[in-house]
Amino acid sequence: MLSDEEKQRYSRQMLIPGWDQERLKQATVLIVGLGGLGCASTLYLAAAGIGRLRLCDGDTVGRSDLNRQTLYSESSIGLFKVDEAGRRIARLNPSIVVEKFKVFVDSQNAGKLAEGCQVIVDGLDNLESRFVLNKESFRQRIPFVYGAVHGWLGYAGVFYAPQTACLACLMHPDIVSRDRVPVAGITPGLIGLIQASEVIKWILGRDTSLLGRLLIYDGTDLSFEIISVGKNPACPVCARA
Amino acid sequence: MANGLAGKTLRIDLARGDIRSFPTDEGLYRHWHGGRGITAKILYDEVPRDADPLGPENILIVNAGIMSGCFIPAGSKVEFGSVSPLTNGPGDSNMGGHLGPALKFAGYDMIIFEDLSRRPVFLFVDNQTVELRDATKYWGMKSLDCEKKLKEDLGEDFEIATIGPAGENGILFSCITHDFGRQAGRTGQGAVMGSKKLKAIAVRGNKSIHVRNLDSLTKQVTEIILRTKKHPNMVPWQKYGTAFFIQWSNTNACIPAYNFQTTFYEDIDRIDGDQLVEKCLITHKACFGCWMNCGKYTKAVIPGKPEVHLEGPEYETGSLCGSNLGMKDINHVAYINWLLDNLGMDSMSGGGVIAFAMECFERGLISEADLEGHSLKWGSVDDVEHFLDMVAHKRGIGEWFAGGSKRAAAKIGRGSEKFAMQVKGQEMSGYDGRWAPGMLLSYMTADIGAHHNRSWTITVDMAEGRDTVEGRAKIVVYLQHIRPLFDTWCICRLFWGELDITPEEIVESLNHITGWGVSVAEVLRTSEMIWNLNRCHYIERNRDNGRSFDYPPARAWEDKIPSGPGTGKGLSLAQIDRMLDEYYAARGWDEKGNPTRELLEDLGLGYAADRLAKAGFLGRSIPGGIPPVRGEKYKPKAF
Amino acid sequence: MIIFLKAGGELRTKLNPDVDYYTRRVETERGQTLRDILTGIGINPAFVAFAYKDDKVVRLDHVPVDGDVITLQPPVSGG
Amino acid sequence: MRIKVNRDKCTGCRLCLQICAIEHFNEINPKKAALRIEAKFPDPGKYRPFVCTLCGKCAEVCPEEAISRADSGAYIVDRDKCTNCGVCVPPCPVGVVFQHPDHDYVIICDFCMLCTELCNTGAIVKWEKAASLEAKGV
Repeated sequence: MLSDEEKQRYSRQMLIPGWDQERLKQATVLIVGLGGLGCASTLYLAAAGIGRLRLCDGDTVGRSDLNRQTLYSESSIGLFKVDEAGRRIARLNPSIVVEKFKVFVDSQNAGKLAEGCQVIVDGLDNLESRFVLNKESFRQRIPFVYGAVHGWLGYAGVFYAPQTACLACLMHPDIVSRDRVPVAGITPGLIGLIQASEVIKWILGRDTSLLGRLLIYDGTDLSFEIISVGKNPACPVCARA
Repeated sequence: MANGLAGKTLRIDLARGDIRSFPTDEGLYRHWHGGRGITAKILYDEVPRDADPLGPENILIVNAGIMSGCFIPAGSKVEFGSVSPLTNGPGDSNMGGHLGPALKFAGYDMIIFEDLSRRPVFLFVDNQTVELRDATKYWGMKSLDCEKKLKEDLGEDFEIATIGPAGENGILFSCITHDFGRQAGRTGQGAVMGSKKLKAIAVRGNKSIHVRNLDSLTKQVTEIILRTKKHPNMVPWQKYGTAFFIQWSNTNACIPAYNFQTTFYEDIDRIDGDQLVEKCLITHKACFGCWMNCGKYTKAVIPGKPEVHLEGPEYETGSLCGSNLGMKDINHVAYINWLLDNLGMDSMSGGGVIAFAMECFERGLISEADLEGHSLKWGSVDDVEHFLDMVAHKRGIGEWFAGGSKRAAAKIGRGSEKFAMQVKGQEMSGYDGRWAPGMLLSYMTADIGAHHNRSWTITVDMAEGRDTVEGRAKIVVYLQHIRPLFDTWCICRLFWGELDITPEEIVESLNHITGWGVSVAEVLRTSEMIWNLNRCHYIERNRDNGRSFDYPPARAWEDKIPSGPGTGKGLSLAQIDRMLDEYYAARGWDEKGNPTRELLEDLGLGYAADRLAKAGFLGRSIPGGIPPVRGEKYKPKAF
Repeated sequence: MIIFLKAGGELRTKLNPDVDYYTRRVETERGQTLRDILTGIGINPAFVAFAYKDDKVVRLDHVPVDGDVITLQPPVSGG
Repeated sequence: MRIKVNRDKCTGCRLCLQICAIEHFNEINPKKAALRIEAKFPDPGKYRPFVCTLCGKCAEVCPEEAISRADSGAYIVDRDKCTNCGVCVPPCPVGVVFQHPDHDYVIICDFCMLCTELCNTGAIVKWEKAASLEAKGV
């Protein structure tokens, strides 16, 4: 049951047809990585009233993060991201339960992290861990809301194998990627919010526009392109004969 | 998506009310061809082996296939698939009409219903608008009445599928009804729909279906239609529909009479095609895109009863609810057909169950006391009406028969199993197999129980000699591969045999639509994959060797045909065993009727072999290996 | 035959487009897979995360036909 | 030139609708056909096709003068002039002026006669007699 405060807090979004605040309240969402993407999605998912946010990041805030990681401020530098994020959310929306995990996701802990979540949100900064999460999403049949950025370029998609393709259908795990990528701060913000809206639609049981598809956003010419990602019959993760 | 697909797949969680649309998995279609193929694969993958068919873990799949709705002769079918409560194996049933095409015109290839709804709902699909709407006011309505009401409420141009009281009450041979007389009747799909509290599906769409090569498709199909207009079979077909075969079947001693006691019906002239056309016909009725209009929309007029409108009775219902019940007037047959349709029961299984009950009554195994003071005599339409009411509402012994004749026989006992005319729990179609060994073998081995459509071997028996069983197995296997393909593509099967349209032609259309460029050999392989996957699924669920499920009731070998042209004919258990041995060998299964690893791996079903092995029923590999080609090409003669 | 390659993000520079800012016109013989074509023009397939043709992802073993327009996308790993 | 309708012969197979849309829009979509079939079930249990009767009401009411009678006798819609305002839809006595969301013009039968060629029951047939009469200006 929603309290009167909650009814008030969410009154504007509850005007939307098909909106079910109760479902958001009951939902648990795992957000892995609290960088530019994670900050954006976390902030708005908390504001929207997702009952339980499971935050996972083993990193501390550095000055170079502040151009895009909007949950933190100068005073956060050197502190753990999950703690700072938790503090910020508590101020924004006290009714949200935050579970903190000061770890980097790997094949060992992924299973436990994802357990009992309705959605996995990708806020990572490297491909390897993304593929770990992708595998887990397939194993536990939890949708994986993928997002990634590079400079002005950003991708977002929702993978729910075997019903749709998975990340490994889209790109092979052994492609070359690099760390310390250039990032225009707004790109992860934008992609992160697109992820957040897909998460909310999924939890509401509405049509999730990016299911099995990929949004390619290019800030240089502000182009949004949505392509469909077919299942790869030879996918190392989700292929079904 | 220019390949005949609409592009979207709906998954609907009835418990949570979630409605999600996914891009249709083209790879899956390429592999399994949609329709029966996709349902078989999804059921195999997604339904736990211990799941109760009427429980939350079973799913109901509505699939419009790859060719349905495309400009192709009788591209009208829609396939329903779920684990069957009747056979407790993978079940599928399809129907013509206009629902399948409508689904694709609305933009969806498939709808998958998961879990159980708490309150009665119906699915409303109007292009992109997809809603689960409250169906409380429709719950309890009879099938045809409900469709009428929904059309009034939503609009004439909605295509609607409903279930009746039988489906709601979990009668295991319930059907799904559409277009006031098209039924997906077999394997109790209606019961599954009812268990999910899904009263109806209403679809409307105005989108286009895009195919790979419309010009060549149009050219080819137009040519086929114009050519076949002059085919000699077109005339009887358009005039009588399948009811045409009732006389033929009686003359050839394969029509079931008095619950399959004999194969000759003395009053055939009162229930045959001529009677139907003369006394009952209102209008001819065709499915989407079919120029053969075998559907007969009719009325049943019985003094003292309201005049009722229905579609049929076609051959199966005409025989199973006609001669098989000793009915003496076509109006009575039609009326029983209407009763079953409106209650939402399969008129084939229904006919079988009534006949079984009638014989039980004749033999004193059930009494008037059991029947609330009514009798249940051959040819009495009032008795049938009352009996069906008891069954549909599970009143008294009605509950026994609500599970079909197999379960009823288990309750009644006292030797009644012998004449419960079913295999795997599903009642037989309208052909007696005692002097048609191939047909009997088809019943025994069909994946969904005693159903004729998997391989309609009756004409083969006529042509190849009805007294011999040798060599029949290979042909049955071939037909079991080619006939179900039509269910896989979701087009009608009837024009193939009847109008001499070759499989090559149909595969050519398939390629025009999909651009796959497949050959007949390839599609036959796909069909064999489906067949074996279903076999594995069935064995895993029922946890016994395949052979133990493949025997007909004892009447098939203990009783000889007592009257008519087939007098004295019949099969011995030895002959039946021989056919089974031949059949398993022809399929590459072991003598226990279990698929072997060699075969499954040859078909790219290694994972099924592993699962079957884990269940402990993988066939022992055959000395000398599996036959390189399973089944033997055969061209059934048209009439 | 002629096909047109487009590229997003960093790949654009590697592709050195000639038709316009994104697009390069490539002359190849029939039957070559996308992978062959890329290696042919000196792009290491390992730097291509995925490619797509009329809004559908195509694999690197896809064999283009005359006039195809195929867009290459780089791996994007930042967050 | 006319299309004769033998209403009792229609079996509701919709082949006519399919070929019509294929011919004029190169798409499989009965909702883009220039004729319609009315199904009255369960009572009385009849199909009835409706095709253009060449009455010309659509042309009369068209504010853009986008509908004009061609030499063939058929009323042809000028797809550029037509604004899809829909004024011509209600006046049609048999309801065979159609609008479809994909198109910004109305759909009216141009008497290509393909439907009559496919129909296998004689529900809709070419009416030669009328054609000759019209030639005589009767």
